[in-house]
Amino acid sequence: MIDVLIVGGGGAGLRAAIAVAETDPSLTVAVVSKVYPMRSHTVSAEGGAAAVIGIGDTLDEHAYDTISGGDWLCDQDAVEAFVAEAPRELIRLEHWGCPWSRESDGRVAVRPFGGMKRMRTWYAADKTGFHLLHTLFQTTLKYQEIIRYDEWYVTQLIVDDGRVHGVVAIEIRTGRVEAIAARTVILATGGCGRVFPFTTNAAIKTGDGMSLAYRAGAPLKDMEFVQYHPTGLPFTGILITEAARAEGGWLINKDGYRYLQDYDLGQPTDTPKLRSMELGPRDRLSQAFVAEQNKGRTVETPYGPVVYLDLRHLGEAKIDMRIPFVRELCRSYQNLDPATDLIPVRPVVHYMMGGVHTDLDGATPIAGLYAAGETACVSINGANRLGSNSLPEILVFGARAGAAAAGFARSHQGGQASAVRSQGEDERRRLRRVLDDGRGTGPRIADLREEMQQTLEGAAGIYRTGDPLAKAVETLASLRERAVDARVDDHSATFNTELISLIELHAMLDVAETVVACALNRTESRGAHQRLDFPARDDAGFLAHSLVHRAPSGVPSVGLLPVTLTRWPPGERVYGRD
Amino acid sequence: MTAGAYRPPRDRVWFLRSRAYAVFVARELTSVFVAWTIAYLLLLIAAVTGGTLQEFAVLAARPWMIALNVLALAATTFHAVTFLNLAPKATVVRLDGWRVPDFMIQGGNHTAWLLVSAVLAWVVLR
Amino acid sequence: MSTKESERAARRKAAADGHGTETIRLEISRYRPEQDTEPVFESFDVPMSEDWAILDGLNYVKDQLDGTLSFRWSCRMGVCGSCGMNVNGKPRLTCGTFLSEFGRGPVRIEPLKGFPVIRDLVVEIDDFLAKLSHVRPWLIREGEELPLTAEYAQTPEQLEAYKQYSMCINCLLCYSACPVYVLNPDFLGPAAIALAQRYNLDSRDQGDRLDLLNSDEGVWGCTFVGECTSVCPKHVDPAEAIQRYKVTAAMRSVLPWSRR
Amino acid sequence: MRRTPEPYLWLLFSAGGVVAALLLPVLVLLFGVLMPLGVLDWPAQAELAALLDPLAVRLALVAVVLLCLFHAAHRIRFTSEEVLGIARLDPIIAVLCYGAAIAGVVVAVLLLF
Ligand SMILES: Cc1cc2nc3c(=O)[nH]c(=O)nc-3n(C[C@H](O)[C@H](O)[C@H](O)COP(=O)(O)OP(=O)(O)OC[C@H]3O[C@@H](n4cnc5c(N)ncnc54)[C@H](O)[C@@H]3O)c2cc1C
Ligand code: SF4
Ligand code: F3S
Ligand code: FES
Repeated sequence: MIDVLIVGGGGAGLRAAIAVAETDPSLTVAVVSKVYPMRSHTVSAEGGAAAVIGIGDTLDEHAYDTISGGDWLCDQDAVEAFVAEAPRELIRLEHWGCPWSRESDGRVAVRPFGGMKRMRTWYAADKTGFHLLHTLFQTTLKYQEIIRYDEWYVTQLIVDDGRVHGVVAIEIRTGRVEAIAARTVILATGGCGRVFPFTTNAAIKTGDGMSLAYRAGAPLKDMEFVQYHPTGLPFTGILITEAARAEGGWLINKDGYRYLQDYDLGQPTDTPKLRSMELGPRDRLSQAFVAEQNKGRTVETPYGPVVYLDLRHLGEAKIDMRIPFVRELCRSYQNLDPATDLIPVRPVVHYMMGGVHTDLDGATPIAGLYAAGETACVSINGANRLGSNSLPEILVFGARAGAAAAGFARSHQGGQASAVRSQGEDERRRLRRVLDDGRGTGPRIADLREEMQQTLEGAAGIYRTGDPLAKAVETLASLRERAVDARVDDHSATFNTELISLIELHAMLDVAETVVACALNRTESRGAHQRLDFPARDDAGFLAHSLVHRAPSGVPSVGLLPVTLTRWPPGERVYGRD
Repeated sequence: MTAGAYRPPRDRVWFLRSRAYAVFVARELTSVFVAWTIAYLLLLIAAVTGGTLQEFAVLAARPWMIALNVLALAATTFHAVTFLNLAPKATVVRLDGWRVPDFMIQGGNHTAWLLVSAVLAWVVLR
Repeated sequence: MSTKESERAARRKAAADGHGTETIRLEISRYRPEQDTEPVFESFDVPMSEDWAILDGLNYVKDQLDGTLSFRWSCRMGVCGSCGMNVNGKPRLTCGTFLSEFGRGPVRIEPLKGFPVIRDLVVEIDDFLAKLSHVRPWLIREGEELPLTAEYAQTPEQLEAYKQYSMCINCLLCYSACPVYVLNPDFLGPAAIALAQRYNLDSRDQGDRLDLLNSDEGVWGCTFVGECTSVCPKHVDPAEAIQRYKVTAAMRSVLPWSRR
Repeated sequence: MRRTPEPYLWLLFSAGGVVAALLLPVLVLLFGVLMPLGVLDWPAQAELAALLDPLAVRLALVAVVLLCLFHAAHRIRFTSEEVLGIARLDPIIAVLCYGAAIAGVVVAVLLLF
């Protein structure tokens, strides 16, 4: 019997595992991950992690930037807890060996970031997530008591009587399906960018945890809030980090004009100005791109319209010093050198503000089930996450969920052995059937996936309207039916990636349905959710989270949950004006 | 460990699979000629101390002997170049945090080689 | 228009123009333990596109031609380390190796050498993970910890001293390229030693990994073939890390009182 | 901690590599190629004998022989194991290789003293 079973070996999952091991070494803690932990998507994060350390900066300012950045949809108690604990988490990581970039006197260095009024983003050159994840992973190796299930894929939560009792998982290498009994489960499965066709997200970001919780009866929250990052490379969707702009990069349209000045984001200055122009929030920047496109001021390429990110004036030395990975990526994947060439960029799906609904300790409404990281929605990101808030978030709430789960495991005797056995058996039979029935006909997984992605991009992109959203509901429903008969060629038990793709497709369809349902229900525009048919923010009707349950019929049912306000009444989002 | 995992048999000619491997093996095999060169020099010393330099000179002038020594020259030179070039890998020099670039260390090594060679030749031939 | 669509459109247009119908042949090593006793090659023709990496070709095969092909990948931006394979005999990251590099092809794609093959292009890497744990890749401190209000000071120069070795993405191309490891899997190997050095050279680390590294399976197993460094996509230079530790280990053996 | 002789062997190997690199090419060139080919004349027996006379020179020569032979022995040991895939025979191969090197050193000492 495992005391704390963590699904996911990314930043949130590993931080939770260490928290459990440190809270109480007598507890057994396991990390189940569909890829080796150091392959998790946290590894791709580039720009940095925000936490107040600088003199002159205050927790309140970090909180205010976050709340206004989130268009007042953040739960302010959560934000306050977040900004207070973030510095300690980043220092802890420093103590574990994270190679943070430094000032010449040996202190940790900080850089500016979009939507932040102060320089408070810690960074490790432009491979922050990579260093953070490897530091965490290597640190977990110190704790013998952390059991790892590497390349195991969780297909189901075992829930009985309102309480979680474990998970069912496939060992990908052997095809073995196993029910793992656990007193508590923490979902730390990351985001779901892959429901869209053009994304910075890795192949593994298929929203599994959201789907697992949703199917088990836990609500998802704020699923309509999908972040487009303004600067992705066309074709691959590889991210060019916001740090490129923080270091002084400019966004220019086809006329070489710094177009952001036309969108109430301030006036161009030579050196970057905080909360202004290129350092505005991501939702506004991506929306400005669409406006430019409509004015015909973007550049057409085979991979869609682009604008340019201009780093040439930074010079080779600064680029190599501060953002070497940007240069490496541009050279390897775009065949250009940012020191001498313009980088073509376009908005790209990047981050999920929504996720599994939790409280401040990561607890979901199902007893013993917790969630943390991008898969969760504690509501610190509101309607638009600020760059560099996610990495500290996975640490702060990973640690909190770990500690809370450890507490729960200690005070609750486990379990329902019978439920574990019978639900495990059912799931094993279901998966066997998929393999054995072996349809050589039916629609291809890849085609269904692509149709789902196009549907989402079409209906739930940067701008949305009611009719296409309503149509998307139908398309997704039909996709779900067709997915039942999807063609499976691979009947092998050994490393069957086609079976995994199929399960992921089903998870993504769950997530896609909730995104569309929430977007349809929210008849206002706020942050990353912009309705052309309801262009104004409506605090009277929608200063509230969307809470979506799976109705008994299997369709999403959306309700509202008021936002928690503490000290910051809703106001206007002001950028570039002092 | 997975039962069904495939473990390829040992590749007997791995060193022919890439140019880099072949160069590596060639580099290592220069050591045979290093040993030979020492043996040859010991023979020379024996001749000098034993007063049989004439006979040694005759032996040394045999075509196969010259051929062998030309090979030895090529091999020891190859050894010298590769060994001196690889030296910076083991000896990273930092001055004030600034890492002395490899090419400088290599340049220094090769200069030393030339100097030593010149001095030796002068001593022997003067 | 979305990317995929426009990409298709571009391809269709090129095909209509008569010079875009080009394909390139991928010769892919297949191993299905339930049916094969040893790997066999299978050929697939995939569309030739300037922008496609090998990985895009493999995904095309999986999505459109044969759903049973198994391989690992995730980030497709050269940082997760999961897509290493042998491409035309050399270990490469397939997300960062472009089809255009291979002219008219064919391109031979095999699993990384030196590891047991689980299936198709998927190899077993548990051995590396065990080795990684073995070298104690975490910051070792003696005595009291600083409180969580202050960081250990580390100057940019001190950071520079180990930074390069911290860039390892655990892709294992270096193990695959190292003949010593392929012949003798007990050899600790390039990446694990580089990571040990990453901590040894960190000014905050007070530990000692001499007992692990100064052994026949540790640094002394390496005969400086140097291929680990040539194939490393992240310029970690494990060969250098190992040679440097040889000097350290030798000095500490001769002068046991010397510190690292 | 298990003790291993490798660090000492490696130090000898490295020093031998440097000595061999710096000294051997020019010596083979002179005594093995140019003089036998008649491009240069052989020095007189007495001259060479005089060169070998100082104790320091003789000691240095022994050192050179020792280092170069250990260098060669070390490399031959590993290369043969790698090329032939016989690492499990390492103890025997090591004894053979280093034994031969020691024999060479003994010969040098006998010749020079
Ligand atoms: C390109 C890029 C750059 C970014 N840059 C920044 C930045 O500079 N600053 C910042 O603050 N944020 C950044 N972000 C966001 C941030 O990186 C992520 O939100 C964060 O890393 C998510 O971490 P996580 O631990 O929640 O999930 P992940 O790291 O995605 O980990 C998910 C884990 O869950 C496992 N898993 C998933 N499903 C299953 C299943 N069914 N069974 C078993 N295991 C499963 C996976 O194997 C994986 O281990 C960036 C994101 C991207 C895409
Ligand atoms: S050292 Fe280089 S090649 Fe080896 S695993 Fe690390 S990144 Fe890959
Ligand atoms: S290839 Fe192997 S032998 Fe050493 S230098 Fe690299 S580890
Ligand atoms: S897919 Fe991540 S390194 Fe290639």
